[in-house]
Amino acid sequence: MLRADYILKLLEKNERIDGRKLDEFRKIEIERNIIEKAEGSARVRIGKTDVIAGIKMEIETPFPDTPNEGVLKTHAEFAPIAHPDFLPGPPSEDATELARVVDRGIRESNSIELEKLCILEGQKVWGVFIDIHIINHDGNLIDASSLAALLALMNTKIPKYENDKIVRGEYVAKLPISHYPINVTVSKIMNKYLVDLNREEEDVVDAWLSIAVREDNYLCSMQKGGKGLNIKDVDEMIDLAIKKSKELRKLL
Amino acid sequence: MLRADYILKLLEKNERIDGRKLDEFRKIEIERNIIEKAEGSARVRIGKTDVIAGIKMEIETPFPDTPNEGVLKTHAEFAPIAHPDFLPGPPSEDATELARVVDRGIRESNSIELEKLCILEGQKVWGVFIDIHIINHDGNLIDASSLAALLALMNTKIPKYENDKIVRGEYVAKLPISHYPINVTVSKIMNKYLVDLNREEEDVVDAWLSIAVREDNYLCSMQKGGKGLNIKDVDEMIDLAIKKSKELRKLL
Amino acid sequence: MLRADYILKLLEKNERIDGRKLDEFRKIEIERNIIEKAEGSARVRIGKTDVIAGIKMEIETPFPDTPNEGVLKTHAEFAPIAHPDFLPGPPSEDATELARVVDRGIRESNSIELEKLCILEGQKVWGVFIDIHIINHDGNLIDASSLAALLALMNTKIPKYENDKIVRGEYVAKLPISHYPINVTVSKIMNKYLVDLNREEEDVVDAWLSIAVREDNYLCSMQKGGKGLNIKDVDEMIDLAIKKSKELRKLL
Amino acid sequence: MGKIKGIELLKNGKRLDGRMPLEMREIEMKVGVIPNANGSAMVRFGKTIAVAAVYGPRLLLPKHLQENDRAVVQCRYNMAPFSTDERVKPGPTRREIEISKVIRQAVEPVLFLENYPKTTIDIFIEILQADGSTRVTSINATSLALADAGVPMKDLVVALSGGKINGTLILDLNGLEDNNSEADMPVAFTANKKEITLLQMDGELTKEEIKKLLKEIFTAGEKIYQMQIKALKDRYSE
Amino acid sequence: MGKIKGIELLKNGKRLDGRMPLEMREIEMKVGVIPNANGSAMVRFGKTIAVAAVYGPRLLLPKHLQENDRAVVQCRYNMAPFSTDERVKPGPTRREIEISKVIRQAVEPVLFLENYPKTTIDIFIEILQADGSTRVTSINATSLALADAGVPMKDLVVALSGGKINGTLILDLNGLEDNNSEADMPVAFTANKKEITLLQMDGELTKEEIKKLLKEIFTAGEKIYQMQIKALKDRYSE
Amino acid sequence: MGKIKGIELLKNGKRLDGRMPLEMREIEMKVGVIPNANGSAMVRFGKTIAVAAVYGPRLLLPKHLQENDRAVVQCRYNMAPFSTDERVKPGPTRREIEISKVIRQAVEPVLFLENYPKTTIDIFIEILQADGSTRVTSINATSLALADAGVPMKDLVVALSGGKINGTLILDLNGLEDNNSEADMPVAFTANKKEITLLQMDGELTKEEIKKLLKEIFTAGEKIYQMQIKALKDRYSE
Repeated sequence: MLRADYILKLLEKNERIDGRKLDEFRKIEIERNIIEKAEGSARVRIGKTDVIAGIKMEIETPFPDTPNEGVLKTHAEFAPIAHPDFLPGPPSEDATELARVVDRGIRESNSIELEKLCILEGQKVWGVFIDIHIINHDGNLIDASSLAALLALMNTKIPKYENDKIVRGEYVAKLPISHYPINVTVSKIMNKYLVDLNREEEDVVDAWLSIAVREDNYLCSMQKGGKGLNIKDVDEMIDLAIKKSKELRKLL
Repeated sequence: MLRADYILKLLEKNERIDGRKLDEFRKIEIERNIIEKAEGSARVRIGKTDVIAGIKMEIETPFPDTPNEGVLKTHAEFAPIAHPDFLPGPPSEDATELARVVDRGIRESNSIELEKLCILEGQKVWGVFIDIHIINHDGNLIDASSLAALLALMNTKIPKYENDKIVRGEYVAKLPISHYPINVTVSKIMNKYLVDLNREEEDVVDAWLSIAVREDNYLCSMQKGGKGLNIKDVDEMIDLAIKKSKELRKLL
Repeated sequence: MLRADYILKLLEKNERIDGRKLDEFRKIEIERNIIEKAEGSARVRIGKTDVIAGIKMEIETPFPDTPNEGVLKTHAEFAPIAHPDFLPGPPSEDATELARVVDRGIRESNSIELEKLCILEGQKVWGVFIDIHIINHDGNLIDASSLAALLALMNTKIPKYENDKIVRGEYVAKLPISHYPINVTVSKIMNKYLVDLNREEEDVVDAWLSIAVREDNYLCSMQKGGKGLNIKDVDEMIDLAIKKSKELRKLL
Repeated sequence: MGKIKGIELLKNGKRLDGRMPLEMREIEMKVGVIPNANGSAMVRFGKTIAVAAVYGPRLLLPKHLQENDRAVVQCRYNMAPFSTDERVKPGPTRREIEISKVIRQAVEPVLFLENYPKTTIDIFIEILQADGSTRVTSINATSLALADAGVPMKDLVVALSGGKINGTLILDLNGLEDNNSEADMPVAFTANKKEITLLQMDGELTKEEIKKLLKEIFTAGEKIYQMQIKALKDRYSE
Repeated sequence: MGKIKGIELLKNGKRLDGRMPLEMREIEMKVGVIPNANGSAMVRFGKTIAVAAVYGPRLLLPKHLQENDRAVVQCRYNMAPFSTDERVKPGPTRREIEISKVIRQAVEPVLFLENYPKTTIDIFIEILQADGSTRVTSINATSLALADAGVPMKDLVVALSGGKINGTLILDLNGLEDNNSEADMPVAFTANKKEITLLQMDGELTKEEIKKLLKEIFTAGEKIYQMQIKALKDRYSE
Repeated sequence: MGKIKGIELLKNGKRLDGRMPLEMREIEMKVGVIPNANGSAMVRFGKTIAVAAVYGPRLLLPKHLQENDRAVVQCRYNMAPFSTDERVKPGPTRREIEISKVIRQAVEPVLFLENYPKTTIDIFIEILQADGSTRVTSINATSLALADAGVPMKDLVVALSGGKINGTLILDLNGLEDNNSEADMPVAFTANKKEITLLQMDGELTKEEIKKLLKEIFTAGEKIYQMQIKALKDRYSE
């Protein structure tokens, strides 16, 4: 039997190929501060999915319409080490989407207090660069990357800035974080709702909805993929995301 | 009979596939100010050829050797909506040539009074960006685009500039235009001279000469394409271009 | 017999296809100051290999950690005129390596007194751009290019700089050069050491070692290519490089 | 990009352009605007103007991109350089790459891709003017262009944005509202089956607000659907 | 780029470099300068130096670029980084792309492309030094390189620029004149048949001036043609 | 980039991080760190962390890149954006292109490429943190990843950098030493046959110093070799 058929067959009985429940995450392992050269960093493993987020603080020019605020930039690289299908070169469509979904979860929840990152109004502000580096891809990159990004931001320190230069390795403060969005991607296969698909399951997914949930249960960003969903699907998927976000938030 | 043969067969009798005379343009339709967000804009339809020119005014650094003059930049995009052969990606050789021919007609006729566009000598001047967007390509892109560009410039307004910022939607003056170059492309097929080829006719063209004619009958730019021309050809083609430019100028 | 086999056959008898000795360069021809528009230039022909180095002096921002020093940038273009395998486009891996090897020879020998090229500390310094342009490729590009670069630097003049502008064609001083690195590439074929391979010989090379030797016999940069070398190889190759560098230095 | 501090987007229950919260802007739809394309349409929501063209199904080259059992949909959403306040530099931004992907996914579910193996259906979208809600405007234009191209479709796709300003739920955000809203939620759905094919959200919404907004979008979407039907009829009765 | 205000390019009937209006600069031509190429030539007009190499006809790859009934001509005109006052950054500019196209069209009419289906004739041009009139210098070099490559040709192609300064018609503009002239008109033509294969113009000229200038270019072009012949003879009598 | 003026890298015979001149930093090696890869390894020298993955031998596409008589080795060395003090912008720099080439050449001699015609062996290296000697750290990781991939190898490849500070020869340069040393010499060699497969040098060294340094590198390299063996054994005894 084809692997895909096998997965679907099991799902009919509400079973998954690795024995998990439909709403169960794989084992999550977290390492913080793994990159000393970065101002913040974290590694998140969800099962065999392995993601590093690194934060670099750089001096930037603010956007003209927010001259007093730091800027946030998020980039994701599907490093070719991580999967036989990943190739060197500029970010693919999927890598671009990943970066933008991670970025929106952080940005729209007002997680970082950007207004505290101004150095000289209209001229110099701190730029917070989130870089997502995929080490091994076994599904659910969005949740793993979002979690890694938030954890990395939470341990990010602001370097000393003196005589128009960043003094690397000396820090003056922690990056001010005021909200903690957790991203949960709920997937629909055969009218069932699952979380944390592995790569094989992703191959048979019908649709998915990625939802960033804040600690106050406000939803801060959503991204749908795959085929159509009806209103009831959305309803149930949001419920499940909120529920799972509470579990994941305990890892922070 | 192949379409190309049919076109040539008709031409022997001085007839064209759409019933026009050799020196006759298709119906020209003009719309002005169609893009409110642009500082100037115009849409020109020549038969089924459909072109939009939009003008954006931006703050630029002047060229070192003309510190008191505004800068003109022209870009043409063969949007893939416009023809089955147009593909997304950087401008093709033909799109590059189109942009440069349109640019030279405007630039060499001294159409725009660039010396009136200085804000701060050597530091800040107005940049006039002409963007040619092809909506549907049915031949004679050069004449349609040049006309659209001139019409767009003629309705361009200079925005207010205050506290180092452009105030979009508020204007202080019209863009100063002092010359009105009309581009006419004359084509040679089977030793006959034609204007305004449609796309099917362009497939069988032997050579063409694109000529920008100013209101004082000075010629301001020429560009030849295709195979060779003899001196008599050039002579007659210029005559025809001057003649047709007078007709087209009435549309301004 | 295949050309490669023929080359190897001859080598067994310590003979080369063009009659040279193993440690003999082809005829070297030098032309200086061949590009009047460049601040310095030289053309080097080694046999049929033909290389031009041109130096342009431009105003640059210094690197933050050396605010008082000029900057050196080296670029090599395998112009498609020079060989049927060279294609238009961004520099290939080999062109990139060539540029970096030439650059390191000059840089690591402290050839240019960069600290004398400061105009305004931390803001404006002279940038020395070495551009290597290959005209015909018949082997040994590294030695030819390195020699051309050094000769071009030796005749480089610093332009007048007045009112924040470079006055081209007027010069205030010679570019200060204090060291004269000569690059010699020693190749190993069938356990023999050769210098100055032509293109056909390069096709059968086992390994090569490119060595920049300064006038005081200090070695300033090395780059190995091809397969493995043992310690004795390195030893002998360095000896040969030092010996040949003395010969080549007479051409300066 | 950033938000204007302290801007009041709602005054006396009305939006700055005079609309009521759930009121849409003036909508214009025209099918068959690009003679060369297999199908095309222009859709305007207020000042936002999108033109979509469909080419194909046509053979996909190079070969290694082909799928043996279905057509590939390729989609490019592009902003004309003059479409915004500040000139847009040519070349795809990351935002445009993402939007191209979600628009593609918004229309794929209504197509019978398995009928056209080895081919591509190319969707090209040009934003001629951008004043908010460009992606939903684009999806409406794409739905019409696909129908105009005669590509068999299970349903039309209707799209509309919802959002929140000053705590009030609104529909069809304009550019100013888009940049300064508390939340922005573009949605696309199949007109008859009501399958949601695009759903994105930025900002802060409770679950209840999302449900309410979806309901309003479905209701208002019916009007958009009727306009799509009319635009197609106008095309064929030309 | 820009023009120098109030510059006098003509004084007492002479140009700033001492030439009479219709006088050309010193011209040098040398065939076979690149041993690896199938054909090559260097042409110098004053300080402007162009080197052209021809590779082919050779099989064109990838296959989908091939034409079944003729050779494809590919042409790249490139400025060496050190060829001008300010360093030229590597990578083709829009100007270089356009010039590559018009040079290609200037020589295609003399080639028997139908004799070499599926192949490419590659023309690569490097401007080693630019002091005006680079495209016509390049065309002369290309004409010689093609002949040197043994590609059958109907005719040689001769090229020369004309222009106007202080109301006076001139030939062979140098860089200063190029930037500050009232008009600049590069022309290429087949030496015997006098077919114009390149014709461009920038500036302000009346129809009469254009005719007059063309006539002068044809006349002076005869000298260039003789130099091409001589350069080819020198090559074969080496 | 530049050197810090007057920095003393050696004080009382010790280096700034406390090491003796010929002492290496703490070294960590782990094989099989990327489940998806055919082979993988992480190697850390002090704060420098390299991860290498090997995919293949696998069919090389597009076809025209294939070699009929051997496998092609493709290598990409890449710095993670957060690996250095100043963020690394994505996209290969010229330095990275050159390093990719020399790493490839450092391991090719131990492979039986002729056994795998038409295939590619892809080596991807990510520098997660850079504190000097990144290319030799990468080569050690690559050697392990190739072995882990089960690609037949004639020998393992061991790599180590040498250099000179304050006139004293040292091993395993860290980032500060790398930037401010009098010379830097990365070396790779086959563990048993002692064939040097990578040799580069920057700075000022006499011939005698080079010979001495090579000798020290061979000696210290033996320890690295033993660590490679141990890391591979740990992998298979997991």
